[in-house]
Amino acid sequence: MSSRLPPVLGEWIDRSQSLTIRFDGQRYAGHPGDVVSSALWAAGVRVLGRSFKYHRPRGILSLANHDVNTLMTDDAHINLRGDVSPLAEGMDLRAVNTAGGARADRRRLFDKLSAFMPVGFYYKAFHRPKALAHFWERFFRRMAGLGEINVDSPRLYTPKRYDFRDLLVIGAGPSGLAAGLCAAHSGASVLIVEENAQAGGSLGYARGGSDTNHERLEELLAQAKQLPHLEIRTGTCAVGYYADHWIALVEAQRMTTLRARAVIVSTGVMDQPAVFRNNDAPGVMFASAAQRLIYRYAVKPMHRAVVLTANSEGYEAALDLDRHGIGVGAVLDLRPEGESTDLAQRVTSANIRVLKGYGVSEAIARNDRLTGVRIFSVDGQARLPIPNSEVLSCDGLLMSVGFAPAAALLYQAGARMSYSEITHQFYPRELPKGVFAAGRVNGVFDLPYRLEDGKRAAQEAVRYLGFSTQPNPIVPPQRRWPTHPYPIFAHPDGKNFVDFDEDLQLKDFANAAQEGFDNIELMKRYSTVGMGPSQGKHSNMNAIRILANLRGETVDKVGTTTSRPFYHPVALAHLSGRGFHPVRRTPLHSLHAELGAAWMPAGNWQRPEYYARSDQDKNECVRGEVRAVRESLGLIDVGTLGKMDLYGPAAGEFLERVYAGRCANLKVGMTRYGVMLDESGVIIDDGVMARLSDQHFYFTTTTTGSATVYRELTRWNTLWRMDCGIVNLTGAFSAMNLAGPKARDLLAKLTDLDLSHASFPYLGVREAQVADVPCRLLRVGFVGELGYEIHTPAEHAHHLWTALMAAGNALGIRPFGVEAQRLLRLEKGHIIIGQDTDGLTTPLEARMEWAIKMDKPFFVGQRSLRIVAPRQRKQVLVGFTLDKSHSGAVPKECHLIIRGNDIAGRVTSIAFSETLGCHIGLAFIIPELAEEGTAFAIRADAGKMVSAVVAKAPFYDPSAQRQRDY
Amino acid sequence: MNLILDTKSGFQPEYGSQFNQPPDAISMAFGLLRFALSRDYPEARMFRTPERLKPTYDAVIIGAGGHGLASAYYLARDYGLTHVAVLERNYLGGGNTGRNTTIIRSNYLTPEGVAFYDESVRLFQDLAQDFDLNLFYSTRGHFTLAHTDATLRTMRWRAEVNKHLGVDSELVGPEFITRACPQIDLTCNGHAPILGALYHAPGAIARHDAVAWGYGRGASQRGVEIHQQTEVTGIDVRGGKVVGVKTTRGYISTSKVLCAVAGFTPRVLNMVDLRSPLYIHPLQAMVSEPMKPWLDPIFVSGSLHVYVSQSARGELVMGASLDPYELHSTRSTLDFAEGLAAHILDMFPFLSTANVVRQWAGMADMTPDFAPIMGKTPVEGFYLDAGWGTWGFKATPVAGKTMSYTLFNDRDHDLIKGFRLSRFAEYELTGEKGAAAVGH
Amino acid sequence: METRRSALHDLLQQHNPRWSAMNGMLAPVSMDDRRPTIALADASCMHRMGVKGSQAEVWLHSQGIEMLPGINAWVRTPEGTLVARLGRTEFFLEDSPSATTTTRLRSTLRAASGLTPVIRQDCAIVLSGERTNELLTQTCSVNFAAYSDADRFAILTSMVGVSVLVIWELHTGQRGYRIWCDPSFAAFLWETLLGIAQELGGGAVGLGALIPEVVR
Amino acid sequence: MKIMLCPINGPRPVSEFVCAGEVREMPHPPTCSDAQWSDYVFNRSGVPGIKKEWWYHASSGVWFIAERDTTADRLLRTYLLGEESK
Repeated sequence: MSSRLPPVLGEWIDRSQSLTIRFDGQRYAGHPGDVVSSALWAAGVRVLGRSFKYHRPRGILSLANHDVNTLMTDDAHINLRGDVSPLAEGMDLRAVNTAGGARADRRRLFDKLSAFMPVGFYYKAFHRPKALAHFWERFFRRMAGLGEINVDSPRLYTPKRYDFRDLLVIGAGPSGLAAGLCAAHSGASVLIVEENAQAGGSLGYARGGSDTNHERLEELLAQAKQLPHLEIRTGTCAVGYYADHWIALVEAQRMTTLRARAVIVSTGVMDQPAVFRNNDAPGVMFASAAQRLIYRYAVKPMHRAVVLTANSEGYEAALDLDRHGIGVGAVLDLRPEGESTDLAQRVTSANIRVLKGYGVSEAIARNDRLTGVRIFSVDGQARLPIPNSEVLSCDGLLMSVGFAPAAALLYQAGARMSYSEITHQFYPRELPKGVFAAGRVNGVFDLPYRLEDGKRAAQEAVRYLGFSTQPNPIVPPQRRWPTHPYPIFAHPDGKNFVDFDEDLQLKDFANAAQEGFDNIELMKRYSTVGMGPSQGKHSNMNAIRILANLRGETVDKVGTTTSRPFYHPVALAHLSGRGFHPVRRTPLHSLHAELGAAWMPAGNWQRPEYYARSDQDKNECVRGEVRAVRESLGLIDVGTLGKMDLYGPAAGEFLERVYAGRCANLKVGMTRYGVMLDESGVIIDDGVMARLSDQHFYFTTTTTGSATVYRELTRWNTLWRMDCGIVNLTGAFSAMNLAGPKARDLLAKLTDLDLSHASFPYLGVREAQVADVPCRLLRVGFVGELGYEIHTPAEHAHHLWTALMAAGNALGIRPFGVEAQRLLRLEKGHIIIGQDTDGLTTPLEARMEWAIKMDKPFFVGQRSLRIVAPRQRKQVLVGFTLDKSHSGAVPKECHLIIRGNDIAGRVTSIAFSETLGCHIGLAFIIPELAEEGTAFAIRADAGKMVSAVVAKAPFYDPSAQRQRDY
Repeated sequence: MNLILDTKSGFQPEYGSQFNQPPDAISMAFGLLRFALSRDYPEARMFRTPERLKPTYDAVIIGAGGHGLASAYYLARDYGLTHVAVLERNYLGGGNTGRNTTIIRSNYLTPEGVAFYDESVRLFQDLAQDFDLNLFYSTRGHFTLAHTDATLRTMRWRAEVNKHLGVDSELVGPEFITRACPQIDLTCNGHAPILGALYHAPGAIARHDAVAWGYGRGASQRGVEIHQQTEVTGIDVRGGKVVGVKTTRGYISTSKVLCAVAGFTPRVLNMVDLRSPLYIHPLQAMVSEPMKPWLDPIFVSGSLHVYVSQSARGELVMGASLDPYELHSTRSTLDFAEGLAAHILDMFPFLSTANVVRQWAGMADMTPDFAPIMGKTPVEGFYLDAGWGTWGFKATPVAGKTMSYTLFNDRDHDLIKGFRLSRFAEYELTGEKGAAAVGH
Repeated sequence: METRRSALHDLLQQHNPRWSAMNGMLAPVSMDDRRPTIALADASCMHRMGVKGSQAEVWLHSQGIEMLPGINAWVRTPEGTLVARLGRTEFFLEDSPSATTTTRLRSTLRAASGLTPVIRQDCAIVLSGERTNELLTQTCSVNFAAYSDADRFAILTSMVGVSVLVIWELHTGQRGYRIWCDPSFAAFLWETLLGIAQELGGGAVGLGALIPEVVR
Repeated sequence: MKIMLCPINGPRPVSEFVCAGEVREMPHPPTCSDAQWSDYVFNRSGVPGIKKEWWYHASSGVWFIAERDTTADRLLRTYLLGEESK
């Protein structure tokens, strides 16, 4: 039977269309504009979920995402909130964490066992005997969790964006709207965000049986339309406040990160539950929830109601029910003196019985539905239960006993909140610069005052923003405190819930305190109060009151727990947005692809590891590339190397300071290898420096080092103020290494430069046109053959590579990748920073004394080297070979060198050299074993011991003839 | 309103019988039964809250976090030193002990590190029994993912050192990873394909708060005084010796002070004029809504700056690398959550609609070589337990063991010799840094 | 024979543009005639150069570049060359299709005390269309909407994680942005911007659609 | 996101910057003791307070000094090295 009301003024639903969904397998209908909970409630469903621990039946409590009674799951959503999720055609929802659905949940027997499960019970057991611990661990793991993941649901990319405003107003209730309107008049750009589907807040649903509030709302919205600077964004929740007015706004499809210059928080308040036995029975709900059901969704919350209240809001709710034909059995007013406003009169004249000084001792439910409430007179010393106390029959109980400010964002912004013993509410005592609070979150409750307070905040904000110079207005203090100081009634039979998420009962708090967890933070951690998905929205306030009560201290003294983002949970896809991952490409990228490059990552670059050939496996390809370099000609893209220009009179002197070797004496037209250290003397980078003119050096860094080296060098020069300028050409320049016996023959075809050894010797550098494009040629021998590293502006690279390959065809040129280069350089005994060195390697351990000049006046790292130089090395880098006849397990990089039972070093590089016919490598080894010819043992995979011999590097062409005097 | 619970009894320090129960099988059943049977809640106070400070103690421990309480516990249990005060400026276990992501492992890179953390993992095994408190210690297996061959090399290095020292640790391939976690996207959305991983079977998680409570209760039972809301304002040093401690609740004379305050260490070192390489950066984390268990192992990826595990409550506990600059506060940033979310989805794309409920931060006390600073200091009677950066929780038991030994004997415990403060001046750094891109 | 090649050349192929040689580079002068809500074009073909150092300003004056912009601002010389000042002492010059200033200056520029030549190989992207700001708010944290069309700022910032130089001016009555980035990031930047633009009804266009001058 | 103020490029989100740590005075290498040098290399003044730090605006390559309260993460002022007085 449907509880849908006849059309209600301002309802959000569209009756012209109907939608069908499934919940726990049953089909239900609703309308566009419904949320899942409203549609189900309209269809008479009362059990929308089961509680986390005891699996108790749960219905609508707040209908505002202040609890998770209505947590559901489908194939797309892990934990969908029925109270705020718009109804969509075809939804197929299940209540989370049940065995057999919300209604039939087989785990509901846990409720009977609750006596065995007091606060923190899981700490008290299940860990012994040790043998059983794992069983229990697995059991609890099974029981844990709420919604289920669906591995097949796709990665969602969301159009996250930045936004900017002078003023952000959070919450489009009366005070927020008043504030936004007022501020927009000043010329400031204003955005009002509202988490609900429509603006208005309580103006829309708290009507006290009349239409005036609704009409007032229409007015405000009409005025807003007139203001060009003012935007109202509904369905948008401010979930987090971060430094410098940086606010995360979450909409259905995306997150917007907004930078405001000032913020007005008008987020209102959250209804707080009364704590009594069975206060979680389906049918017991906040007054505001019932009003939302009526005015937003035109749903009858119940057929016969009782109202438990301590404020005018409860009386208004009673009138709202009455107006829509819902019988109100009684208004129970916790206040002995009752209601002072004319609402009292209006309620009695509606023939509604009012019982002053009365409360509810327990709710009575049958078949998971509320059937009545047992009432009692709250004054006097009486302890519950009170014998034969009256039961009022009803299928719905409205709670309106007080509020807690929705102040999460204020806390996050750094506001100081205090508890007022008059209003019995936390209020912002001190606000940070540019942050303002208005309306009920600011402790202002009567509508006219809330509108005034909104204007007041707006005027302060625009003044702060410099749009006005008027002095801040004073708002007359109001005199109405709707919040009850202690709406908590102990019942010996318990089941009086404080935290509905976590199934925490009143006694759990006393017990936690008894165990010593009587500090709010400790209590939170031990009892987990406020740690559920709704993050304490409906439970923290009562928890604090209970603790204050237990400790006999004021609420203010007890204080609150820290409020952290997020106010409402945020989906990972909203946070990640599109997830940008910048990658770099050399200008030769497409050519490598065409040549069949097998890619490997190098920092944020992609480099060809080798060039795949259909008829060969990786090793064959690599060997082929190596052979090409050794026997004829190879070409490799080394454009990922860092490349820097350094100009100026002090250029040489500058390099002297940042490289460990000698630089200033480098002759024009020559190059030199250099190693760079940090201040502790550890190797951080290496490269080749070339002197193109007296005041012009060009030098390279490692691929991964380029950005950091450039940054650090510019910092040094900011400090030293030397007369030179550094330019980072890493991306602007391409570089390719042409290597092999026939390198000169090829180059000769493409350039007029005199390549003869006499005029362009080994380690020389020249600037010349190659294939009609300007190039810098460095004659270096990293791979141990006659070679030219050719550097050219990026936009010419494609042309140059193509020309070289074309001209090289006849000479058997072959492109080679990183893998071949690694072997080639290993044959030459050249180290790779980061592979043959680690985070603590000094040039002394790397045996690179030849590359450091301690007699220089200064270089970065020198002073530290002076300290460690006299010391015995812990380890040194040596070359080694395996026996030519070696077969079986081959050590890998980072396999350990073992002497006796001790670690005596590790392999840093190893490969099989076809040229030399054996495995060669580099290793760190203790000095005792570093002597050339010393045999040592490497522990390879599966513990196989392999013997190796320390050998002199370079292994190939030690005299460097092939690259030198060719 | 007189309908208020009578909880007076809750405030007398009385000790329940369960403390001297033998660890037998029925005790579990009893553990729960007693709640149902007894009319009054049968549990005693876990830790006493003494009214006032005594004028003198044999030793003062600054910081009632895991490390401080563990040290107090072992001082009392193993050395009978019970006339000890643990001073806490805020509340017990409220610092990084309650903020970390509870990962426990010993697959470090250096022999010093491995031996140290391995002892810690060993001690964790029996802790629940020692405490008679369920710590939800849960062995899940720990994967450190390698997305580049360089990382793969480092992983092999760690695996080899670990194996050499008898720690269960190995280099595994993608197929092994898929078997342990079929849900993972091995290509990481194409831009960081997983080449392999360092697999550490003993990798575990535990309920971090409970560890602190267990040590606290154990220490308190044995007579140690835990003073919360008691801030140390100065340390009285005369002739290079500690003679007393100034606090917001009065002066204490003592000859031994242990400093175990993580992110606050530099402030305390200042009180005794010691300089150190410690620098403080926030470490942030976030947690998802509870979901039905699906993620068994713990995953760490240095390249993606991610570590993630699923807690006993079903929440995904997620973290990333340190914040990029010094800050002595625990504020959260949105860019952290944004970046971490993107990387989590690279590994587990189907989590797109999974909700993050809360983010938080701790203050990590970092060192240049990613190893702690422990032991004696140039100030006689002042002992340091610091440099815990992002790896302090897993060391809680062994830090307590070794620091209690060090304090009692005034001699550095063998396990921590490599972590001495003087190693920096001596250029004898330990090499953990190589292994720790994301050091959890 | 063109020896210059845009870092976007291969990506542009798929839009089969009409290529036309400009300054030794094949430029995609036209694609189709539609005018999308957001139009992206590759303007890498222009000649450009850079110079920095304490003497850069003096040197430019000596080369006949009279009026120089302020910090992080730009001007256009009478012959149409864009001159942007990056920070205090670095200058970035880019010729319009017709101008030849940078070619001339490059040939005379010699490093000296306080004078550092900067070889520029930037990829240049032109961005225009009524939904351009939506694209920018999804990719860059700078609030470009807050600047007026008349502002002549040169903004160095980060866009989708890539360092860029951004300016804007009116193209055929509509605000158009010019974005320069390191050529090694060009493909990523272009693909990312184009992908988002396409979601918003935008797409790639020939350079001529935004800078008619190039087709004249 | 936190705003950092670049003296040249103005206010930008902190993600555009790299912090290179506290400004430290290098002792004179030839004359200082080993202890002084290792103290310079390794030790930091980790105590919270107002510190002078090196900051780098990555998109423009500008190095500058920021005076920042490391407890509240509050920026006091920023300037180019040597222009402190301006």
